[in-house]
Amino acid sequence: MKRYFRELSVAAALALLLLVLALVAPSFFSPQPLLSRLTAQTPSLVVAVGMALVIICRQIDISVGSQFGVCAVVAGLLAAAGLPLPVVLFTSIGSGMVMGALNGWLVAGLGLPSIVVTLATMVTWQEALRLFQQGKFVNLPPGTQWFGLRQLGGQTALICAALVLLALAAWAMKNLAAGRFIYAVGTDAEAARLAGINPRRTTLGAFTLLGALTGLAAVMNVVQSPQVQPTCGAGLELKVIAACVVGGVAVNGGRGNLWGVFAGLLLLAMINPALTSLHVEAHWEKAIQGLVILLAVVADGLRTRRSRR
Amino acid sequence: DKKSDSSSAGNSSDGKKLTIALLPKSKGNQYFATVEKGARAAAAELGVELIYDGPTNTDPAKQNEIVEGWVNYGVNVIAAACENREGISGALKAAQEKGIKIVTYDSDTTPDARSFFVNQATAQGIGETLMDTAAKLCGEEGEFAIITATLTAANMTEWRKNIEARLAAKYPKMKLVTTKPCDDQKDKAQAEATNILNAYPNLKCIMAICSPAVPGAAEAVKQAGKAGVVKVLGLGLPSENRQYVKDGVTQAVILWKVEDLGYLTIQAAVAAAKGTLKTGDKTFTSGKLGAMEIQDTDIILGKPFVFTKENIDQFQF
Amino acid sequence: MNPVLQLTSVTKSFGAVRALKGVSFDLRAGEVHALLGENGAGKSTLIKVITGAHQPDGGSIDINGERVGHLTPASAHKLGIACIYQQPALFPDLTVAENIGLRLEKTRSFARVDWPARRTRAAELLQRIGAEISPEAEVCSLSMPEQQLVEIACALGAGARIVIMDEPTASLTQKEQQLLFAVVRELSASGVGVIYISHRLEEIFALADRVTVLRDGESVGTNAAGELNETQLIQLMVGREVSHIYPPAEGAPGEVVLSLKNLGCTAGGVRSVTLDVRAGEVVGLAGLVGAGRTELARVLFGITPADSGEILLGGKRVSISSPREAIAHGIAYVPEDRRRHGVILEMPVAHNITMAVHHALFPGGWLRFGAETELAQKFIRDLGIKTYGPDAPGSSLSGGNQQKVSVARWLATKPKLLILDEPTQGVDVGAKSEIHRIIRALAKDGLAVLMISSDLPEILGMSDRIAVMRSGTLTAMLPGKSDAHEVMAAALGKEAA
Amino acid sequence: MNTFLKRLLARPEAILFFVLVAEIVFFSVAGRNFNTSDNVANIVRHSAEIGMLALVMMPIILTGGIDLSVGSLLGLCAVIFGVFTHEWKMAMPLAAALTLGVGAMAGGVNAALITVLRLPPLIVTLGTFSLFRGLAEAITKGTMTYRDFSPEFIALGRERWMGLPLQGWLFILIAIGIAVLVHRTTFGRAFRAIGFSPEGSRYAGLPVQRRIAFTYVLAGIVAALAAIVFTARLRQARADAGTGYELQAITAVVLGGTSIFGGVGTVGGTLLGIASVAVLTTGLKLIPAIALAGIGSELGSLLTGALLILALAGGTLAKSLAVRRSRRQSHAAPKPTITT
Ligand SMILES: Nc1ncnc2c1ncn2[C@@H]1O[C@H](COP(=O)(O)OP(=O)(O)OP(=O)(O)O)[C@@H](O)[C@H]1O
Ligand SMILES: Nc1ncnc2c1ncn2[C@@H]1O[C@H](COP(=O)(O)OP(=O)(O)OP(=O)(O)O)[C@@H](O)[C@H]1O
Ligand SMILES: [Mg+2]
Ligand SMILES: [Mg+2]
Repeated sequence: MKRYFRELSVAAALALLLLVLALVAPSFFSPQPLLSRLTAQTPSLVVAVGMALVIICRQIDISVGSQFGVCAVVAGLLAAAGLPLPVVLFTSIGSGMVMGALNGWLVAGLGLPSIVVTLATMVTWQEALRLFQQGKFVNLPPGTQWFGLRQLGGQTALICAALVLLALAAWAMKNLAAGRFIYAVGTDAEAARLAGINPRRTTLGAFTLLGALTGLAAVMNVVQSPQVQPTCGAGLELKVIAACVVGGVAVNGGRGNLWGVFAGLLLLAMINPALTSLHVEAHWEKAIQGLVILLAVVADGLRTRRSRR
Repeated sequence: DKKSDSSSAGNSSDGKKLTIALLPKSKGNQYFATVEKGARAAAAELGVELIYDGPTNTDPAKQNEIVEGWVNYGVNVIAAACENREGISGALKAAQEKGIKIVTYDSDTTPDARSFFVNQATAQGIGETLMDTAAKLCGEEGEFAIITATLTAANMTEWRKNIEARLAAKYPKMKLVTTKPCDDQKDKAQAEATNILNAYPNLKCIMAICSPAVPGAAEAVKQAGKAGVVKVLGLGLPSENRQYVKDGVTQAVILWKVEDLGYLTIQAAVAAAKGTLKTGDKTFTSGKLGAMEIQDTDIILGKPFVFTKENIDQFQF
Repeated sequence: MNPVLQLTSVTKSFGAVRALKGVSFDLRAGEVHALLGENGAGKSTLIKVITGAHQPDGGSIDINGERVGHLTPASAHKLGIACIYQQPALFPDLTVAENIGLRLEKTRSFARVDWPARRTRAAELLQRIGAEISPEAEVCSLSMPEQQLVEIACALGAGARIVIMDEPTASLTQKEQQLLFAVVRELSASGVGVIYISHRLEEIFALADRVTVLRDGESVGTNAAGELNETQLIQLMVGREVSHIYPPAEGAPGEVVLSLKNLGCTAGGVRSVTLDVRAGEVVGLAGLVGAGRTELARVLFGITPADSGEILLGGKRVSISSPREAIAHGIAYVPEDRRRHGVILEMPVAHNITMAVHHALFPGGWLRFGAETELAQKFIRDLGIKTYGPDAPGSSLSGGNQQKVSVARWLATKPKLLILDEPTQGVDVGAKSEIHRIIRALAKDGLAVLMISSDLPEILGMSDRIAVMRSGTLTAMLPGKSDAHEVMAAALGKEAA
Repeated sequence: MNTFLKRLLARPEAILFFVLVAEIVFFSVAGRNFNTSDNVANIVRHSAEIGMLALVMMPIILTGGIDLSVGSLLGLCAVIFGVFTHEWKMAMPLAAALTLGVGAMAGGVNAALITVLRLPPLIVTLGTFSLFRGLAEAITKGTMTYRDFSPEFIALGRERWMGLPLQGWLFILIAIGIAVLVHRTTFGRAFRAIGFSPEGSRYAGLPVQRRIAFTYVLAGIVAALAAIVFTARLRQARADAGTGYELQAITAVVLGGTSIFGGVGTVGGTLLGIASVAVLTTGLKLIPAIALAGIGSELGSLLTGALLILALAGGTLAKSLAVRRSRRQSHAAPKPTITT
């Protein structure tokens, strides 16, 4: 209970928000819009899972938005060229892995600070993509949306896939040696080295995995509509990092829980829809969003303040 | 209050190529990429050098910086699409004082800061066309919502004002329920449209006034199973909306011929620099487009064009 | 008998500092081989070479008769080397069980973690060394000595053929020390080679079979422990005679400087402490690990402020709620955890030394580099801090020298009351007697000293009076020249026999 | 002399200094009108606000913190300044002074959440990043723009004194102030100590929370000042002012060699970081081939990214080379002095 206070307080904030909606705007819970909303969050959730690993490893990756854009355009162009979906999927994941591994190599191999490295790769991929695509949408062939399934089937499939992935990752972080290595390296890389863990390989792995998940997420985004916008990753990094830190992942590594990240993401993602449902005017949205982020963590701050020794 | 129009004609007469700088509101955006295409065609035709640069995201301060950089670089004409009407006028006026011709296109600055405005449609024209089309689609009554790029975008603010003015004046039975920003993101527009559809069950129409928002809103309506029930219209490119228009999800896409806008802008810029286009002229003959009407200092490209199911296949941009 | 470990002419430099200048060393199965030397002699560096934490610049390493090329912590682990580092290399955010598990398990990356087995094993190991620590506790909530116990559990459980202990007892008290000794004897009886580093010579004589002495990165020879007496050993280490006699108290104590009345702090586990410390007096504070001595010091220094009772300074009642207030009242505190609290490793020695005297040294907040260097140099000279200069970062100093820097910082404040928490942990004999001499000299000048130490001889030798703590309260106040048994009995809560 | 040079070269800023010199030489040759006073004035005007933010971001990063809210705060202060001058009809100096007060208060909000509640700076300023921008939008309903400022005020954005734009002088003043603070006072010493080890600093009796709070309040005040300069330069105040500036400021700071983990960094390095980005992005646009290809902005961003990696990797590489060299020499080197 004490250990998971942050996660629980975020979950409580989310529950409170949903409760208010249930009372004031019950139509919020009608199935179709809810399903569409949740489906729209699946790519972010997948990226957030990877980002959580990287942050727990005491690193950060702010290039995921750009990576996401590149992967989405790659996937879109391949799909438009008529290649089958598995090829599209694996190429996108592969591109993500390559970009993630590059970050990982620069960080772990050369020992550069990750925020600087990924700041650099962020602008690199973003500008390269801008020069290459000039903002042009990629129109996809008809069978691509929802993997060629019906809308309901496609949405269910995406949500299930994302949740299964989340559960698997959460299980692995707790029960696989590799997951524990990430925690260990994030807590103290030197101690990890002395314990016989290879911090470089662990860090490289975390970045590569984040890249792969970003590639996967890009495809999950691409199949949701008949066209790809090249700037579709803009702002994604901020969103998933916010979800992680609000969800209780410690920015200086070693602590965090993927279910907390899930709660954090849902909380952040539900603010805007909630405000619309409560008929709050748009120019209040950002301010309220900021307030909710602060309030969600203030509870935690008050608690630690009281119990500080 | 404008200087003599022949001041920079010497540049072309001494044999040096004219340098025209074209400023988009933002780069890496298909609308302005299409403008650039038209502009490059005109530049090649006229044998002038074309510089194309702009902020990589819509940033009014960056536009000023780029203009000031061009003044120092020594361009002959600046053709600008102004993110920010007043914000950029200072920089443009300073450029004028250095003898640089200023032409604006797409969205204007204050009249004293430029010679001509290549007018594809006035803010008033756009606002009224949007509102009138929406009213027609809804049968002049019911709720509608707007999706814009950001709440602060200057031209969209102008359009919204005109939409609201038209609404107040002509359509008392219609009601604007909400205006949401989408940050020029299709996916965010889709999310916002989903929310709006959910929060306002009686909604008749969504009006998307930035181009990524049109397909975004259409996808939301489609997913909600309300195609045709809730009408979608907006300002956008035919290529991004073709399928939705054909499927009857989007009823109307409004735009002008974007490539021609770029073409005409460069034609006018060069003519203004050479002195063949002067204040007070009533028409302007521009290459392949032929004679264009000039109202005061506005060169009129033509009325906004409404793309529908019937005509959308004729346009490829 | 073939040595399990053989080092030949190993060299290692850090920048311009030559920490090892060709050291040869061997370890036999089943022996306890003590490694001795002054602070900065190169002991820790040598063992880090053995564990693969540092790459040697030259020389060779043979393990079990085989030459090993590139040694990493992981491969050393596989070769059966386990180590308790001088600075606990634990993961503060993880639980004790997991810390032990990570150190002991040799799993592949994608193997599954067996949590129940981990917990059972951790609990069993902790019990074997007699530590009362929950396997579920997070390491960051453990005190320094408790962390050391966890380290010992790791080394014990590794099933290694070579176990290295770098000052394992630096902050342990008699009780844990005895438990540790039992562990070491058990290990060597089962054929494990143990390398044991300590500055407490009595431990060497109690445990070691052979002794190797390092001086300035060179080995000055290996001897059987029985062949040497204490004086000879010190002579070998320091290269000269050092009288290891505690300086005598001079003059009678003056006024009461610090007076505690039923002081308590629930968060820190201190319950109703009543104590007087006079000017010119050294009061030793003894107790077992977890007795609450460090906590008492932290209360006095305003880190975990008191919530009951009174603190009187010079007769006046004060409340201390932050270290700044404590400093303003003339209290100085040399903390127990040198790495986290005592020195800032990344900062130069000079900055570390002047850190608590900004107000006095830099009037108006303006840095005066000349004055700062001068002050730093004075302490480097006076305390014999081995460093290439005031600009050297703290991390480049050996553990003992870091401790001296930590002491220097507080001497610079010219306090009225000096609280020392394990002041000579990890300090070599020469420096130790130097620190003792300084403490005495300060007391003579009217300073009141409260000295927490787990080194019983030190307590007995230095204290004018000995206060003994047990579970957060003062259980006995003994005169300076008490008997060790009396102190231990009070600490353990038994009536003196 | 030789060792002095070596020590100079070993500093992380050295590489940046050479990059800057190389940029200037290259653009003087290859760029059009690069070496003009107009261009210098442009560079100064265009980077003054981001530069100010970078300067105050530096002490924050030195303490191991970060402030993502400075760009949003710039927007909020610009809007509030507009409200003061236009809606409340205040005199310009009073409005400016009050705006600085608002900046200080906003910085104080960050400071309070970080130091009193001990929340991580990244989360707190992520929250206020939204909150401040959101307040600016709420005040203006997103659409309102304050314009028509008095000519005297606008002069602050345009005029030059002794060849340098006025905001350039302001920037220099702030730079000197921060440099003195960081390098010559006990404040700077405390920032570093806190950045290395907040716990250790507390045990040394440093007023850790007060010093941390100070950096955020200072950032708030300077962000407000930057807002006023920005308003004067653009002649208008709107809720979107300063969007994205936080990232550019952080870029300049880390490029200048300040460690994102705290403790390490110099103001000189930060200034070099600001200058090398400003010169690079401006200079590229003055190269005719690049201007005509229409890729000036993209290339500017790309090369800034490359520069980031280069400056850091270069520093690391140089250090490891230096270590290797000194290791080779150490066999001949004299013993370190040992005091007993
Ligand atoms: N990482 C490092 N960088 C630079 N110098 C170092 C480093 N580690 C150790 N040294 C230097 O190497 C020498 C040997 O240090 P080492 O830690 O091995 O001493 P030690 O014998 O363990 O001393 P102590 O008894 O104080 O622990 C010292 O002069 C020390 O300053
Ligand atoms: N940083 C800490 N966080 C949480 N609990 C602690 C911390 N430090 C000590 N404790 C707990 O407080 C109690 C008192 O420990 P303390 O360190 O004061 O003992 P001590 O008498 O100083 O013994 P020693 O000096 O030998 O450690 C112990 O039970 C310990 O577990
Ligand atoms: Mg050592
Ligand atoms: Mg203690």
